[in-house]
Amino acid sequence: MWILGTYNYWIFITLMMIGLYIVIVRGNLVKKIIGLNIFQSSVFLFFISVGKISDGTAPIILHDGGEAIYSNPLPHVLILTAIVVAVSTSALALSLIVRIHESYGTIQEDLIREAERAP
Amino acid sequence: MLALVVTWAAFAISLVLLFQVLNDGPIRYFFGGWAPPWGIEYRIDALNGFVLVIVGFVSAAVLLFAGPSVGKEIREGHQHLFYAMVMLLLAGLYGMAITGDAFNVFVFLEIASLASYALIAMGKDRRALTAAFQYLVLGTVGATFFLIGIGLLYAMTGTLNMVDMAERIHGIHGSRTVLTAFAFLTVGIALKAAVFPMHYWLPGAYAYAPSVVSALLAGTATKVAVYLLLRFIMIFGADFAYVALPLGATLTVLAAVGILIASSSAILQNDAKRLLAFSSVAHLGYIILGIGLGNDTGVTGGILHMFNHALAKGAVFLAMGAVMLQIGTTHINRLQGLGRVMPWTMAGFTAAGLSLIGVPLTAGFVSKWYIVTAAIDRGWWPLVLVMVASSILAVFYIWRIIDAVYFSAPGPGAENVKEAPMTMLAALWMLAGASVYFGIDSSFPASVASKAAAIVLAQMP
Amino acid sequence: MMATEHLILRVVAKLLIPLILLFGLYVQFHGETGPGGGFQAGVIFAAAFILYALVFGPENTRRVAPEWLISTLMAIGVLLYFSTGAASLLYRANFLEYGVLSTDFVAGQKLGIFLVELGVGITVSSVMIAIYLAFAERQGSG
Amino acid sequence: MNESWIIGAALVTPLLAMVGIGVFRQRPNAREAASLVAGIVLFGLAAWLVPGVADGDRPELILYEFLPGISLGFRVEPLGLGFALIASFLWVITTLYSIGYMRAHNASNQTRFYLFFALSLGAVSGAAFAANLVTLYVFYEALTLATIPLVTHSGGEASRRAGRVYVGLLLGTSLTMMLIAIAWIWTLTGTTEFVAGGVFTEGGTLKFGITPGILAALLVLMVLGTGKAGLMPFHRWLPAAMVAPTPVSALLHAVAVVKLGVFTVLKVTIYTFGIETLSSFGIGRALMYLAAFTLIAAGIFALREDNLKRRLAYSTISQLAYIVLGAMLVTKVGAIAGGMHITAHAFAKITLFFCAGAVMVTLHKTKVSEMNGVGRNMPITMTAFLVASLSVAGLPFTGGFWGKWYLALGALETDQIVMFWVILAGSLLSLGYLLPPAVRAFYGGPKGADQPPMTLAGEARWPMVTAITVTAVISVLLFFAAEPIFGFLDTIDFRGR
Repeated sequence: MWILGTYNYWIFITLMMIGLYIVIVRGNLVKKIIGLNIFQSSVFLFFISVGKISDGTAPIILHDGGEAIYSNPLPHVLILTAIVVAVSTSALALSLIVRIHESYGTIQEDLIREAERAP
Repeated sequence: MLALVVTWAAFAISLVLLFQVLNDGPIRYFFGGWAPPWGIEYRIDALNGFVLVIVGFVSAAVLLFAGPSVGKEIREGHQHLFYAMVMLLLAGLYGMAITGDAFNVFVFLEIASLASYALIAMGKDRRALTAAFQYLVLGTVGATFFLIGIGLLYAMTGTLNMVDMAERIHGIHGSRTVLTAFAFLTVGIALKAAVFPMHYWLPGAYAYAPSVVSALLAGTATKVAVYLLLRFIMIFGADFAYVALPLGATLTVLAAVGILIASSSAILQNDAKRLLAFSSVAHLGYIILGIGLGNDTGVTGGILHMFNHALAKGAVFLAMGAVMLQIGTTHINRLQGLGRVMPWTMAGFTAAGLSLIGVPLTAGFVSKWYIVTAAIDRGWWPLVLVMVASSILAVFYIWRIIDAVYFSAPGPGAENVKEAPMTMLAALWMLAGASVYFGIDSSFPASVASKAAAIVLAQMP
Repeated sequence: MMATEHLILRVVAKLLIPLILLFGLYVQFHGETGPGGGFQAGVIFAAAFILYALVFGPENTRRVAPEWLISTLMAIGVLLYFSTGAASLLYRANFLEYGVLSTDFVAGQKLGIFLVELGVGITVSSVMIAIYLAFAERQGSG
Repeated sequence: MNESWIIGAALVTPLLAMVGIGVFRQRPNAREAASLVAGIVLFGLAAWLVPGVADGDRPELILYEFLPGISLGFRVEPLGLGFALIASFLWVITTLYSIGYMRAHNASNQTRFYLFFALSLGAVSGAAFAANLVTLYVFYEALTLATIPLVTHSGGEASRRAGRVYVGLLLGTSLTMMLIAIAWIWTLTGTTEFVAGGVFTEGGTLKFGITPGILAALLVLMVLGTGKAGLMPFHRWLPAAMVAPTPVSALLHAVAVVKLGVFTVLKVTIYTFGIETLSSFGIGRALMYLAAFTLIAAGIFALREDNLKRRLAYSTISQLAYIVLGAMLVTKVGAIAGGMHITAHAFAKITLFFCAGAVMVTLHKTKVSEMNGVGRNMPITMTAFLVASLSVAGLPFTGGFWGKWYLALGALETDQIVMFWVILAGSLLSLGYLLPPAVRAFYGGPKGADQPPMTLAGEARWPMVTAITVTAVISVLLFFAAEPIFGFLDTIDFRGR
């Protein structure tokens, strides 16, 4: 049963490996970035899922002053920051790709390498 | 201009901070008045105080240098962006060094990395783009690994404050999660610090980036990454890292192989900046070697070499920047005869180059001495051989440039080349002079480094 | 040229955009008492602009959000954040210790969080818009 | 110590000379005067120390802590003082000589030449007075670096290649083996000081758990790491360095650099390892044979070499091997003989180089085969050449005699009969390669049509002739001054106190 009980770990690992695979294998730079995003998202998912407590609510003091079970907010905060970072990374990467496309006329890694060797 | 003032101010502040730390012990600063472990804490001790000074000194010199060089190598409309990026990079580096909060480290790490990707991409050569892209992919993977490590640590200890973490982690050393966290952190940081064999991104990035950026990154970015490695060794406890886990052995083997391979590759390069980039990988190997040795002298040597190498490598890259400004290339064959037309630049290069080789009376010798004696002390003779073999290789690759610069007839058009502007020379000599000065009197950096090493190894049995 | 095509898209977009903006503002100002905050709000706010740009083209969007305005807003957001933090320095407290901004500690904290989140929101939304427009316009020009 | 300021002054003088040379770069006369004055001052300072040191004084100057536990310090003892005396005296003479040489040659960058010359001398005096291995090492490397611009002074492809060999071999040996040896000694014993009787023994037994094997390894690393001593297979830099201007070859490659090499060997043998330690464990045998081999092989190379300066270079290698041999005999007599040979050979070899340079400047001849009839043209020069040749070979009534005499005695004393014969054979060889140029110069007539007719240029300029005469005369005088020199070197602290 422990395999099912830790299903979030399995999803995390699968996604992570898919992401890394894409980063390594794909020659298209845009696809590489997509792979990188999947890779990062898997980590984000993992931490969000770890922070979740079943039946927990948002960590806000209730008006009646009663106690409530709430999910740990810290992972959310951290991952929110990490997402922002990931977005900026993607933006930067895409802009690099645009400029690579402008100067090489291609975004295929092997073609770029060829163009580099040619002159 | 504003950027220059800011960097100098930051340098001055970091010096003041370091001396204060040396006199009064660690300084702590609570953000938003929240005491740890809830709030974010900034904490400065001898170790990161020293790192701050390194970053401050190198950046102060580099920014002094930047004006004419940036004018030549960066497109007209992009110069203000360039300075903004440099400031962002420095903010990230300072932040990484100063913060006492593990997640904060990640944020600053990414800030610094994003800024450096952008800076590298500003290089004139179109290969700068692909180099930056490569760095971006690897850097992001590294940072994400780092994030995983921090997350796991948080899951185990329930805190992000580094001091707190170090305390709480003590009881749960054996746990598999902690081991995993350690592995992820080490790999992530190693990617950032370009530890062999994860140095793949570095030569391209340094070679095609604008010279100012090469100098800045070589002097600061990788050093801060190495600092992180030390910091996390502290968190896990030196006894855990060195004794329970084979961190020392792993690092030293990697470092030794890296030193040899990178030095040999350096000899084969035809572009001076690329050559120096490979030499950077080799010297990071020295630093890691010192840390991996895990004894007092070794870690002191490693930390000291961070400082000395930052000075020397910063200086040689600045010299190459001056060359770039005057002749527009750094291909070794085009450097011929420059010793005659740019005597001051090349003298600075030579002084710093000697420090890279590790000739006595330069700073490089002092740290090499520490590391070699540490290796002999541990009885790890192969490492001693690696160290000296790499000195020989260093003689070869530095001499290749010196040979071209001084002993070759000037190529066509060399008569029109002029000496670099005064401010650039001043910056260059600030670094080169320091690397000679601290070779003659090493007491200041050495004493700080040994204090820092004592902190790192505090829990060593 | 787009005037006659994609009629449905244009109508739906026109309907949706105010709602998105409103939702963005809600998330923004709800930040200190419920789920929400500057990051999310900024992104939602920017999404409205991006939708507009997608449907009506970047040229039209630039009329609403010219480059000077966007870059100024980026800087203003960050400055707002920092000056809030620095303001507490003036009260001899630590950076960002904004309980001291008002006579009442809790009120001061509310004020501080509000200002900080506002700064974050402004910056994030303008940055997002800037990124999108930079890409879109680049493609257009070649 | 009240005399420690002299050491400081001796170190500062060459630096001041550099400043003077730099200031007067536009006025050659003042520039060279600065160089001369500095040489004289340096010699005077060294001479001032002599009486005290002979009485057993050991003035010290500790500057500051260079590495933890290791200070940059200086201590004067007879061997180093003798070395400093020779070097500074010959600096004066060589400056005199180079005034004539460089001007006759219209050499370029003369200021740079004098500048680095002074720097080299600074390095030599620092090394001569060094109180510990690290200080010695620092100045050893400084000398290497300071001489590179001098070796490659003339520029061009040949200089470039010579520079590569020079840097590669000298830095290559010292950065590896010598550094390892020093660092190893430091980690083993916790000291790098030069101590009378060596640092490894206490009451005749080895300390710190050192085995004779380690000691032997250290000695080999140390001696081979001293590339400047020119032991084979690390000798090639010396012939390569002959592309330098003659004054450089004369002072640096007959005196300063190579002598620093053998001085280092002697110094570590006496003060780090200790003569008694080495002899009681029988260490040094292998290196002794290597030295003997170098001695003979270099002599044979010299016989086959036609270029006069390169022939002299091989002769230097051969003679250096004598000194290393003396040190590796590990007896007191051997070490003293080494010291005496340093002195005698310095004067004789510098004379030879001066003569070669004079011939080159006035008659533009650089080969032995072209020397026919030179003696009739330049009688003083060639007479000096002959005298110096005899001194190098070690014939009686020249200074070179005593060094070889005591060496041979040392070899007999330690029952090294083979070494005794090697020493004699080396002398014969040196007669074989040094007499032909002299004989040709006086008796060889112009033969064959390929010899251009002799132009009657006469002697070289007066500064050069003066320099040659002085050194040649001293070469002879040294024969009669053997007693005080032996006595002075005898005050070296061979055994621990």
